[in-house]
This record gives sequence, structure tokens and C-alpha cells, in this order.
Amino acid sequence: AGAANAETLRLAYGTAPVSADPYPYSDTQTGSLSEHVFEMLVGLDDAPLLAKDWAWESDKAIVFNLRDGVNFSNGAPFTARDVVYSMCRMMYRVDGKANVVTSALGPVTNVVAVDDHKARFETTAPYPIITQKLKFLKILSAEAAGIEGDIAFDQDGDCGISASYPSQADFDAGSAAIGTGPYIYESFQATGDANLVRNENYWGEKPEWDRVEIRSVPNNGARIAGLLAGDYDIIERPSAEDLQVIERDPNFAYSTVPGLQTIFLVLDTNAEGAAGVTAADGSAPLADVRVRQALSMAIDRKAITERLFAGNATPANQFAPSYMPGAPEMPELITDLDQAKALLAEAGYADGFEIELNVPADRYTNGQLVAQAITQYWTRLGVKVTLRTEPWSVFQTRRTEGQMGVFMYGWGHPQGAAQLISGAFAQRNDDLGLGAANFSSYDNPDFEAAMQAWAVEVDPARSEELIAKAMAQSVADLPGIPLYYNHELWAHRAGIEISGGAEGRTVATMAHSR
Amino acid sequence: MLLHIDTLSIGYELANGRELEAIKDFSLALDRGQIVGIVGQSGAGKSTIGKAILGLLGENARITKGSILLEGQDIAAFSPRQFATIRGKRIGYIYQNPMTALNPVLSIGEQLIETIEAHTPRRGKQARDYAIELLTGAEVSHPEDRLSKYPHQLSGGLCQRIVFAIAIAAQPDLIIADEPTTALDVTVQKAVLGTLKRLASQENIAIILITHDMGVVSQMCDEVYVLLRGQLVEHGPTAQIIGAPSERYTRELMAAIPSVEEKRPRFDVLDAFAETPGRQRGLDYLRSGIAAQDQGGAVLAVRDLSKTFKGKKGRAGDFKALDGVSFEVRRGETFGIVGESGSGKSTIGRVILGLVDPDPGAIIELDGRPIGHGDRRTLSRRLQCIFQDPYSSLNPRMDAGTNITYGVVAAGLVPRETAQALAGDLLEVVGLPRAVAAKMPHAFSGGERQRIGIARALAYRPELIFCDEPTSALDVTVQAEILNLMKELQDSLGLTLVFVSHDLAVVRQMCDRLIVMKSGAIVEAGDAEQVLTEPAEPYTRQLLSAMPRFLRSAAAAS
Amino acid sequence: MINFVLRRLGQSAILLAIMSLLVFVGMYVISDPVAVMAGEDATEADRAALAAAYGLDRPLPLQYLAFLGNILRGDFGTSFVYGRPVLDLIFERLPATLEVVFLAMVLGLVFGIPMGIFSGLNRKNPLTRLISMVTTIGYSIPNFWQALLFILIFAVWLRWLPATGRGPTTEVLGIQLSLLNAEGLRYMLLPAANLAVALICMQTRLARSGTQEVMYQDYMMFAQAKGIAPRRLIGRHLLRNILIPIVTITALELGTLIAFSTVTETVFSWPGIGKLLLDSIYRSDRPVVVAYMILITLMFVLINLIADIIYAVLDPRIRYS
Amino acid sequence: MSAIKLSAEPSRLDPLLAPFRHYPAAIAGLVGIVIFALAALFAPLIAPQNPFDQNQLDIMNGLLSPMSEMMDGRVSLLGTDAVGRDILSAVLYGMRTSLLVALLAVGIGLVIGVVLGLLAVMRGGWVDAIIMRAVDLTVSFPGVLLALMLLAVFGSGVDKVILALAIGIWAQNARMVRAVGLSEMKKDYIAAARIGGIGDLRIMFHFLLPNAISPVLVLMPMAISGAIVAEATLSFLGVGVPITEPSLGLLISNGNDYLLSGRWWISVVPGLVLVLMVLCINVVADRLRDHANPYLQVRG
Ligand SMILES: Nc1ncnc2c1ncn2[C@@H]1O[C@H](COP(=O)(O)OP(=O)(O)OP(=O)(O)O)[C@@H](O)[C@H]1O
Ligand SMILES: Nc1ncnc2c1ncn2[C@@H]1O[C@H](COP(=O)(O)OP(=O)(O)OP(=O)(O)O)[C@@H](O)[C@H]1O
Ligand SMILES: [Mg+2]
Ligand SMILES: [Mg+2]
Repeated sequence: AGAANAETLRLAYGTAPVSADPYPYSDTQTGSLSEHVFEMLVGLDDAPLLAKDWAWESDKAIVFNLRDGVNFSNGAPFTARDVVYSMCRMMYRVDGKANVVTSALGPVTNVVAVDDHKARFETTAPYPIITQKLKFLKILSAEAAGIEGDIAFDQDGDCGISASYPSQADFDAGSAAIGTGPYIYESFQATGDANLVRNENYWGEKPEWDRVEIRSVPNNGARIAGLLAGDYDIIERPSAEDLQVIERDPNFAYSTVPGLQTIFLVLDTNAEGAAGVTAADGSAPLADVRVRQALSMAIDRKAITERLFAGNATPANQFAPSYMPGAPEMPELITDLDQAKALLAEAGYADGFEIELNVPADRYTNGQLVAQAITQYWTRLGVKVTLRTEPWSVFQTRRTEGQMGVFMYGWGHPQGAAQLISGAFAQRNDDLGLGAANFSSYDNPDFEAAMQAWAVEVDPARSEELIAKAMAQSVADLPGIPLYYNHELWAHRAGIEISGGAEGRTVATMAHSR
Repeated sequence: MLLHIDTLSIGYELANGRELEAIKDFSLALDRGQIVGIVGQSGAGKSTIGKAILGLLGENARITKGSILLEGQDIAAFSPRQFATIRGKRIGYIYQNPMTALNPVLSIGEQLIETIEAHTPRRGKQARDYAIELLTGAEVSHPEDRLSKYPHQLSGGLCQRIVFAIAIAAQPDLIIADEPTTALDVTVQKAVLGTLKRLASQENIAIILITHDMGVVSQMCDEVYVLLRGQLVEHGPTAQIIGAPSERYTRELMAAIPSVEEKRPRFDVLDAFAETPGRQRGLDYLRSGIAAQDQGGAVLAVRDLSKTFKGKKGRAGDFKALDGVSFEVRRGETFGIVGESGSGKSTIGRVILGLVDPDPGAIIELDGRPIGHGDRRTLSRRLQCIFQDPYSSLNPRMDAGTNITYGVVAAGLVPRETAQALAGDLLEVVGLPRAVAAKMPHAFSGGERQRIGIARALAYRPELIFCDEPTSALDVTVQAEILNLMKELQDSLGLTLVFVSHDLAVVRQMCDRLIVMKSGAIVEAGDAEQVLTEPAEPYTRQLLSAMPRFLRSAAAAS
Repeated sequence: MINFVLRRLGQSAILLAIMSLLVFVGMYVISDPVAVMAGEDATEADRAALAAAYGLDRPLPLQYLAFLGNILRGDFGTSFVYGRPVLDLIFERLPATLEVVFLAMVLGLVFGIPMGIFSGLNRKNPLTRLISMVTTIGYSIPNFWQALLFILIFAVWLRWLPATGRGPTTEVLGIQLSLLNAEGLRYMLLPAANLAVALICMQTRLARSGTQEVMYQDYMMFAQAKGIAPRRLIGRHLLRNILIPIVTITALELGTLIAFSTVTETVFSWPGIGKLLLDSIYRSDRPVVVAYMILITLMFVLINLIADIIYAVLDPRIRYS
Repeated sequence: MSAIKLSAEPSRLDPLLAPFRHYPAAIAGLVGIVIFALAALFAPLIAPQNPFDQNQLDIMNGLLSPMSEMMDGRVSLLGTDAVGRDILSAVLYGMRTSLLVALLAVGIGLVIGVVLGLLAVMRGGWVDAIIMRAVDLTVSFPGVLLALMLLAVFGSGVDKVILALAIGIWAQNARMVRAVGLSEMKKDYIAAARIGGIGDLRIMFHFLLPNAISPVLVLMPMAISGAIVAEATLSFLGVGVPITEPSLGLLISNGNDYLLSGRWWISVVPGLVLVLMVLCINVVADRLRDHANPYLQVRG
């Protein structure tokens, strides 16, 4: 591997990237596409990328030392000014719309180019997860945008230059899509098809492929067929089922890595009752922790991952992949129908109760099958389950409106083990960035205290302790039920080797010809 | 020998699985330049023979026996592909029902020119010129304009002439002319027949002429074949058959020919229809209609009736089919409308019946009251119509019986339970077996269709019937029966008839008063006797003189 | 005729108003764009800002009026999702849809009508039985199945044709077309065939049943008696008389395929507008959906108007005043 | 003349069966329809498993190939799907939903479409204009959007699916009947009926309808198979049946994911049932149409 390859690499994505503009869209595929062209200070794997290193100067300021000798694909050198410019752009809301991490970087009060290769981020309060958030700040070239002189950061991103920000159309046309990454934009179409060519002047290891062609093939069957037909070299997210075909065929292979996404159920623990959950006596069954434990215990996670995913998923024992850095050690969640029934009886629901289980129809791999499996388990427990599946947009709307007492959800960001619990179970606190998606009505003082402390803890070791505490508490209380961790899968022709990342991005740099 | 039909038998398989033997052991021989006539009862199988010669029998027909030799080749055994080589080119066919024979969605020009191009080397403008020549030869006025017209824009007679022109376009060896002049006025008929005769004598073309008109037969044919219920009754030279028929049926046929020379109270009939209880019931039904109360004055008054058909190309394309027509019809009379084909006779009917809106200013009164649009439904029991083209006026997806009685049942005139019996009775009244009530319209012969139409109109027991060529497809015996029935109803119930016909002999026998029409206007009006015996207008005189005479005396003499 | 057309267009103006209102309200009840667009960790303030930015905080009637005002100024709005003018999005993808639908339509007519007429004429022919069987199976196999089968057979096993995507295009007057490009055409064949199967079946069956009625009419007998060539007999006399139902279904299917051939577009990753609509509905991208529906309604109105005019051309007895 | 009657008494079914006499293919179709209908009707009695009862399902029984043994020792004749549903049982149960939905939707769509189409022809003028513009509106309206709207306003349920599908079907029928009717309307037999004083309704149903409905009937079997498949799409959207009670269409589309990997039975079995069902309906419908065609009333 490593040798320059005079070949074209053809990638098939499962969803169309929306734009070549890396800022407004947070979906995986738009991220995959822009990862070819743009780089961040901090790599997705937490390793330094455009920053050589970083350190907290005070508990409200962090300084990044930038890599030397990096040039944008138009030849302009990469400097701290570009970091400031990119931060400005990130904070700027075009038509009021926030960018990928605009809100998350809200605590940043100032960004200063200390010198050409040193950038300082200042925050209102200690904001330890800023490095996590900066994984999403793609560095743009100020020069390419035609910005002269120094740039003064402000929180609105106006920075005195807002008028000259390139538009999305400029990115899509390629003129603004200038980054430091291994590949250069050639063309992008709104249908999600993109062509890239090698950046000959890339600062790092020489990119392997001459050309990268990205096509979007949302239909699973068609994607795998496209691979088999020789239309593509690599396809992302083949279905577990289709891997059988790949295994049988010596011309093809697949590769898998445990992913970042945790699939779990959210339970509304509100004592007043939960939408769609009804008990004969009018009580709120989900408010009782024994009921929640029973529901969790009834589920055979191993059966799900083995039977429905053919092993390409890991049974979850907490709300973040246990194999992720920073995830605490937790015991396995046991399956025991008898004990579950006993718990249910103990809670006064020996005759069961009714649950409407909400699942997005078109969102999660095998989501519908998993939902049916859970329906089976819970029915066996004596709970009457009505399975409701609907398109993501409808699901999302009803969820936001609080119309769901029990729903399936998936959460996976390369932002550390506390992401999920801090957003889904902590009380809402916009200043600390906690509980933005809390639909569980979970309220446990110990958990809460741990989360609030974690939010401002800059010491990594302390932080990990707090996460472990909060995680243990939430797994004990089960405001949600962890199910499994998704694995990322790629199928490809046999002549290629793949080293994909847990975040599941499909990029040319992960492919090496054998 | 150009054509030799030898002991031919043809059967039709019916929907109920039975077989109708339409032709039994029919033989015929024909040479170039010869004209033979086939006459006989309506439904006798005349058209079936014609179709068999061209291989156009429907899927349910089967040639069970015999052969048809065209110059020694047995075409009865031909494949469709082989037939394609003789149709049009060697055998021309004048279809019996001119108004349904033309494709409704193609222009006249196209239908004519495609035939020319198929069989002659003429192309483009040459073909078009030849088409115009053919139309002129068929006595079609304004032939250029007609080319761009569609069949529904033409009168029955025009359609017939176009069918004629198409059939002779290729100057084939043999022309089968199935009732080629039923819709033509006598002057045009004379010209058309003249053309046929000339083709036979000059071009040496053989012609099979199927007709009911003995006058035509006597003038045209060298030999005559008489057909009854699928069987050949007799055949022989024209003079012999007409002058000294040996078979009873032929004699009856000759006797039933109406005369234009004198008016008699009834047509001569020789019991063409079997007297059955059903027929009697049917007649009783008709006779028990409500007698019309004579309120004095005209039943129907038409004043200043004009009709302009809008053309495609603005005003220039407009066509004035009726121009200021006024007349009155008295109760209980038969009011004749005769005249040139295309002069607007049918259009008058269509306007009266509310199928076509007249130009503004026209007044149509029934019993002194103008007919409004809203009255149409209640009018049905007073005003009925026998269509010139009986076939297209029958619902193709209803059997004959239902076609006859559907309306009267719907109008509440007859209880539903008795409808079926009534249909059978009325079929017998018009001389058809009651069993045919279950047949679908398309499986009837031309004359049979016409009689179904008559039965339907009669079923209403209306006060007035607009009869548009009601018996043009009927042989004289059947015609006599039916016209007599009408006369009888007229006498007993005061039935009023508006009678359109080209057959002046029939007109003479039927009509009390008449109008003579030409180019949409009335040229002469008055007492029928007077107009027909002492015509005032040259056009009327011309009509009378063009009439093919069947001279009983002359025939008898020879 | 001109009056007729003008009146029709007048009617469609009302239709467009109704349609836009229906879709506007419909999208409102289905899902909330803010809920769909806002990120997972969006704060209340973020959501409010988002709603305000898109005018979604105003009462629905006001939003609709504003939308109407913009339309009258020729502004169909900007996609919530793509942040681009919706007309750009639609017209960018339109050629891809049009050309594949066009090809499918042609296939449908070219195969369907002759097969139908053949089976109508030769009722007892074994080939007729075969055609009947195949067409029945053809339309009872679900579209997505067929698509996958096509891919398996022609792309995976035989490797004759590419499985997915649009392939190279040729630019004609600023429009990207695959049709004029041998390689591009290869990409088009499978999706077009997938659309065409149902069309072929429909046209075959309509042509067959029409033939079985028209063939027995007197005028067909007479036309045969005239001895004109079979080609003309069928191509002119018969065809003209069976065409009305065929034109009707062609018009309806033309519109439907252009607007909604989402399954085919999805399975073959054909970048057409049907998929854009589906995605936009799912993503709650109201401006795209509303503009799309307005255009589609307009298209259907026009197509059906043309069909109505064709009826009158086909059958001179039909006249519109 | 001397047709020998085998049965002494003409049974009451005779006129109903008449069209099929001498047509073995059509009889086979009829028998097929009866079998399918009975199978659907008595599914609970025939099916080895109640696939809607979650207690009887286990994902551990998932993806078994035909003739394999399930955990409880029973043999699954046609295999199981991913969540352990016995395919044979699922197909039997799924057919009930699908047949109900498709027949009702097509039936309603047919009746409404034909009646409105005929009305448009009969009345013309503004009645025609309103009906036809309603057609324009309906055909332009995407089914997905309609279904989601119904879902949002009325909630889910089979009745909504039927409604949504019928709305899609009526418009096509209305336009078809109108187009053909326009032509028929100008023919003389209608004029004769008018003169005969036959009321508009009767003209509509006894004169126009039989002469204009043929193309609609031609498309009917297609509409049925279309509806069965479309129902699956709507169920996927959450409008129709829950995925725990899959219809035939849903089974096929779910099984689609397993086609490549060689677990063909999951979608091929329900797919074949659909094809066979439509084939039977089609053969019978064709025969009935031919039988009603006056020009073909001979044995062929
Ligand atoms: N397609 C058919 N199916 C069944 N019976 C038919 C069919 N065509 C004709 N017939 C019957 O065959 C007989 C002969 O019909 P044909 O048309 O030859 O009579 P025709 O002598 O021409 O009578 P007309 O003078 O009334 O035209 C009639 O009784 C008719 O009802
Ligand atoms: N719908 C129409 N459009 C245009 N012209 C028409 C239309 N109907 C009839 N005509 C024309 O009007 C004239 C009169 O037609 P009509 O049918 O009344 O004639 P007719 O006297 O009944 O002739 P025939 O004796 O040949 O039946 C003809 O020249 C015909 O071409
Ligand atoms: Mg005849
Ligand atoms: Mg006339």
C-alpha cells in the first residue's frame, strides 16, 4: 500500500451528500465527501491533524499549535488566520441557520491568531469538550475567499466579512471548495455525485488514487448489485444479509469496524404517564424502575445482534459503545424473562400494560426487524405492544412534540462517551449544552450532578470518572434501554484493502490497493 | 367462366351453440361482362354469398360444403393472405350498409385514395384527380369538398356513392353490388346503374347485383337468381324469371311489386309472414294504442327551418343543409319527403327529433306548441323515428329484443315482466322469428336490422313516426306487409307518418301529401297524387322520368 | 378551439391555487421542518432562530400569502434542505427524468401496440397465449422486484449494462442528455425498461381489447374488401379506432412517470425529479414540494389538454365548443 | 338443436358459469380465485402458525430455509423470514389484508371513477369541467403525500389505505371512461335512446357504460396488482397495517432485501402468490370481457 495509484476509485454512498459546502450539513455522507478535501485541527480519531498539539492555557483558553508547511490546494499557506476565518464562518448563520457545530461552539468568546501557527480559543467558562467539537470545524482558506488583512472574531460570525463568505453554490461549483485535504474537487452535482482528483501537493502521505468518483445509491440492493456488476470499487453499508453473497464470491470482500452509533430505546419515565403507554389502572408504568428493568431484561440482545445483524453489531451494555475510548467498564446486561416477569409483577403489572413502540421506518439499519424482535420479547413478557413505524420526518416531528412515550433512537458522534447520556438524559441546560434532546423526563440528582460537573471538567481523568459515574447511574435507572452498537461495513472488490473508521465515513484514504 | 359457385353451404354458429344454415346448396355461374341479379327475401342469405366470395364471413361463419371457383381457383379454401390478392383488385365489393361501411374516423378522400393507390399506379395528385373523377362518375356534387369530409358529415346517399366509387376504383373483374342504390334518389340511381352497365359492357366486368328493386333487375340483369331462406328457388334469364316465374315464391314476389302507376288502398300481399299467435298478440298490442284525438290543425308544423353545419375553416367552410323549410303535417296522414339525395331530408328528421339544433329563427310546433328541450322525454311516446341507418342506432351490446323494448319499459309504457314476450311478438309482427330476440344486432342482415328498428319505433305506439327510408333494405313482400301494417294503424289509430323515401312507387302508395326537396329547399309541395301525376316543377318531372319501371305488362308480354 | 384552450387554462389557474394550498397545508400537518432540520443538540434558541429564519414562526395563512406573493413575482422559494432556489433543483434533474420516461414511453408504444393488435387479430394463436401470459406476469411482478431482477440479470450476471447511475451525458442547448450518447444510452436502458414493462403490458392489453371490437365493425369488413395492404388496414383503419384509450393511458402514465417514478429512480440511482420529490417530502422541504406540485399540476393539465385535443383529432365526431 | 343436457335441473349457477363453459384456462382461473379466496378466508384454520401473534414468533427461528425444523420441532414448509414468521402462514394471513385492500380500493375507485366519468360525458359543460379538473388535481397529487396527510389527520388504519388507493384509481378510470364515452356519445344508438325518452341515468348505465367500460376492465387486474404493491408502500409509511401484521405486498417488499443472498423464499413465495392471483383474476376477467363482447360470442 501507499504507492501512488494511477487508478480511479469509485465509491458508492448510501445517502447522497447534500453539498460540497462542509458547514451547514451534519450528515455522515456530506462529512465523508468533504473529508476528502477539508481537514480539521483535531482528527476524528482525536489525534492531531492540522494542529500539531494543543493545551489549555487557562481553564478558559486553549491554544492550538498549527502544523507547518501545509498549503491549501490553491497554493496558499495554511495559517492561524484561516482558523479564525473558519471559526467565523462556522458561527455565521446564513439565513439564520446554524452550522454543524455553531451551537456547540457557542461558549467560544474569541479566537485569536496568536501568530501564523498558533491559534487561541477563549471560552466563557471551562469548556472541555471543545476539542471534540473542533473535530467538525473544517478549515477553509481565507485567502481563497478573498479576505484581506486581519480577521476579528465575533460570536455572530460576522467578523466584518460576512458579506464575502462564499455561498453554497460557490462550494458546489468548486470555486470555494478549497481545502488542505488529500483530494481536490473536480465537480459536484446536487444529486450527490462528486468527482475528485488527487491533491499532488498534499502535505501528508501521498494520496493513493488518481481520481475518486463518488456516486449515491440509496437502495441497498442496487448498491450491492452495482458492486457485483463492477460499477463500483467500494460500497458503504452493505446489508448484513448481502455479506453472504460477498463471502461466497472470491472477487469481493468486506470489511467491518465497530461503529460509534448506539441504538437504544428512550422511555418516558414521567410519573404523570407517557404518551402511548397505558396501564389498566391509569398509572404510569414506565415511572417504575422495575418495569424499565423488566423491559430491558426481556430483550435478548445477543439474539438480535447474531440473528438480525449476523454478528455485525455488538450487544450494548451502556449508552456509548463500550469499546470507545473513555467508555467505562460495565457489566453485561442480562436477559432473563422469568426475572423480568417477576419484576413486572412486583411493580404491580403482572397482567401487563400497553406500549406503543415508535420506530423510524427508514433510518436505522435493520431498524424494523429489531423493532419486531423487541415486540416479540415484550409480548412474551406480557406487555401488549403496538409497533408504529413511520418516516423519519414524521417521527422526528412527533418526537419533538413529545408524542412518544417509547421510541427507538440511534446516537453516534465521535464526541466521546458522554455524548448520548448528556443529551438524552440530563436536564436541559443550554449553557452547559446538556439535555438538548431529553425526552425521558429522567431526573436523578446523582446523575445530574455528575453530568453538570463533567460539562466543565477540563481534566481528562476526572472527566472520565464523572462519565463512569453518570453512565452507571443511567444504566441502573434505565431512562432508556441500550440495545446494541452498530458496526460500520464496507464491501469492496477483492483487490482493495480497507481500514475504515468507527465513524463510518467512506473516504478514498481508507482504501489501499493490494 | 369467371365465377362458379358450386353447391355452396354456409352456416353461422350462434351464441347459444346452435348453427344457422344461412346458405344451402347454392350454385351460380357468371361470365365476364355478365350481370346477374340475386333477389329474394330479406335475410335469405344474399349478402352472405357476397361476403363468402370475398372471404369476409365473420369468425362464426363456416363454409360447410361446396366451392367458389374464380377462374378455376377455389377461393373458398383461400388463406387470408391469398384473399388479399383478389380483394379490391379482382373483386370489387359494394357494401350493403353504406353508412357503416365507411370508417368514421378517416376522411372520405383518404378512404378513396388509399384504394386507388393500392390498385392502380396513380399516386399523389394523380390519385386525387382520379378520386375526383370517380366521385363525379358516381354523381357526387362538389367532389373536391367531399374529399375532406368525414362519413358522419354526409348523407346516406352520399356514403353509398362513395362506397360505389371505392368499389369500382380498381376496375376489377367482378363487382359484387349489394343493394348499391337503396339510398339514392332515382336520378342518381339511374346514373349509377348506368355506370355499372357501362362497366359491364365496355370493360367486360362481371357484376353480381343484389337488390330488391325489380325495376332495377329488369333493366340491368342478364340472369336472375331467386333466393328464399338460404335456398335457390329458381334462376334463369331475367325475362323468363320476371315474365314467367315458375315457382310460387317468385310469382308472389312479382305480384307484390308496388306500382307507381296507380294508387291502391293496400299493397298486395301474399302472406309473407306466418300467422302465429305471437304475431297476433303483437298486432293486438299495436292496434290497442291510444287513438289520436283530432284537435284539428297540424300535428307538426315546421316553419323557417334552416340548418347550417359549421365548417372547420370559419365561415367559408359552412354548409347550409336546410334553407328555410316550412311545412305542416296533418293528423293521420302520411306526409312524404322525397328528393335528391343529400337534400336535407334526414336532417329535417334530426332537427324535429331534437338531435340537431336548427339555426335560430326556426319554429317547430307539435300540436301548436313549440317543442322545447325539456319536453324530449315526454315526447318519446308521441314522436318516434325509424333511422335511415338502422344498425348504428341499435345498442351493439344489447340483444335485439332488449333493443326493441328497453325504451318502452324505461318509459313505463310496458311492465318489465311482459317486455320479453312483447319483444318476441313485435319481432313476429315485422316478420322475424321470435327466437332472434337473443341475437346481437351485428348478427342480423340489413333488412332484419331495419325491421328491428321499425319494431322499436312501433313499440311506443306513438302518434307520429318519422320514417327515414324505413323499407329500403326490404324485399317487396316484407315491405308490403310492413307498410300495410302502418297503413292499418293509421286508419284505426290516426297514426301520423312522415315518410322519407326514394322509392316513388312506395311513396305513391303511402303518401297523402308530399314535398319535393332539392339542395335543402322545398321545390314542390302538394297532394301526393297531384305531384306524382302532374308534377309542376321540372325537377319533379325529372325524378319521375328517371324512375326504373318494372312494367308488369311488358314483362308479362315477353 | 382557441376558446376551449383558453378556458381550460383559466380553469387550471384555479386548480393551481387549490393544489398549492392543499400541499401547503398538507406539508404543515405532516411534519415540522424545524424538527427535521434542527440538529440533535439544537437548543430552543436555535430552533426559534431557525423557524424565524424561514418564516416558519408566522401563522400558516400568512406564510401562504407570502408564498403566493413570491410566486407572482416569479420566486418559487429556496429549498430548506439545499439552500438553493427550488426551480434550479427541479430543472437540474428534469432532463434526466424526461429522457428516461420518453424512452420508456416509446418502448411501451412500440412493443405494446403491435403485440396487442397481433393478439387481437389472432385470438387462437399460441403466441397470443404467450403474450397474454407474459404481460400478466409482467405487470403483476412488483416494479422494485423487476428492477432488481433486471440488475441481477443484465448487470451482475451478463455484465452487459451498468447497474446504476446516469453515466456520461452530452450537452445540448445547455441541457445534459444521455440519450444522444452511446455510453449514456447504456445507462438508460435498464431504468427505461423497468418503466416500460408496465407500459408495454397496458398498451398490449388495451390494443388487444380494442382490436377485438373494432375488427368486427362493418367498416373494417369493407376496408378489407377494398383490398388495401394489411399494413394500412391495421396501421390506419384499425389503429385510429383503438387509439383513444391508448392515448388516455399514455397521457396519464406520461405524467405519472415524469412526476412519480420514484421506485425506478431509487433502485437505479437515476437522478430524476421523482426522487427529489420523495426526498423532499421526507425531509419536510416544503418549498420544493410546493413548487414541484405546482409544476406537476401544470404539466398534467397540459398533458390532459393535449390528450383532449388528440381525441378530437382522432375522432372527428368529437368537437369542443 | 339436440344439445344433450347432463344435469337434469338447470342449477342457479348456470348463467354465472356460462361464460366459462368450454374454456379450460378460464375455469382454471376461476378455480384459482376460489382457492385463493378460501385460503384467505380460512387462513386461521389452515395456517400452521398465527404470524400476527407475537408470542408464536421468535427471531431465533428466523431465516430458516424451506422444510427446516423450527425450535419447537415443527417443520416450516416454505421457510421463515427474518423475524421467524412462517412464510406459508404469513402469506395466508397477508393475502387477507391484501385482497381486502386491493379489491375494495379497486372496487371503490372503479365505481366512483366510472360514474363520474360517465357523468362528465353525459352532462358536459361545467360538470365535465369540474370532474376533469378534479381528475387533474388527483393525478397530480403524489400518493405518498396523500397517505402521509391521511396519516397525520386521521391516523393509521387499513381504511385509510383503501381510501388513499381508491383516490389514486378513480381518476384514471374517470378519464378513461370519459375519453371513450365522448366518442360513443356521438353515435346514433345514443340518439335513438334519447328519442326513445330513456332517462339520462339509464343511458349512462345501460348504453354508455357497457360500450365504454372495456378499457377500464382491461386495466382492472393491473390496478389490483398495483394496489397490492402500493399498499405495502403505504404500510411502510406507517399508514396501513403495522409491520407486525404484514400484508402480501409488505412480505414481498421486505423479502426484497434477501433476494441477492439466496434466501429467495422470503420474497419469491409471496411474490409468486401475487403473480398467480393476478394471473387468475386476469384470465377470468379476460374471459368475462370477451364474453361480453358481442362480436366474440362464439367458441374460440
Ligand atoms: N354474423 C352472423 N351471425 C349469425 N347469423 C347471421 C350473421 N350474419 C347474418 N346472419 C343471419 O344469416 C341470414 C342471412 O343473412 P344475410 O345478411 O346474408 O341476408 P340478406 O339476404 O343479405 O338479407 P337482407 O336483404 O336483409 O340484407 C340472416 O338470417 C341473418 O340473420
Ligand atoms: N354533421 C354534418 N356536418 C356537415 N354536413 C352535414 C352533416 N350532416 C349532414 N350534412 C350534410 O347535409 C346535407 C343533407 O344531409 P341529409 O342527411 O339530411 O341528406 P338526405 O336528404 O337525408 O340524403 P340521403 O337521401 O342521401 O340520405 C348533406 O349534404 C350532408 O353532407
Ligand atoms: Mg344483405
Ligand atoms: Mg338521409
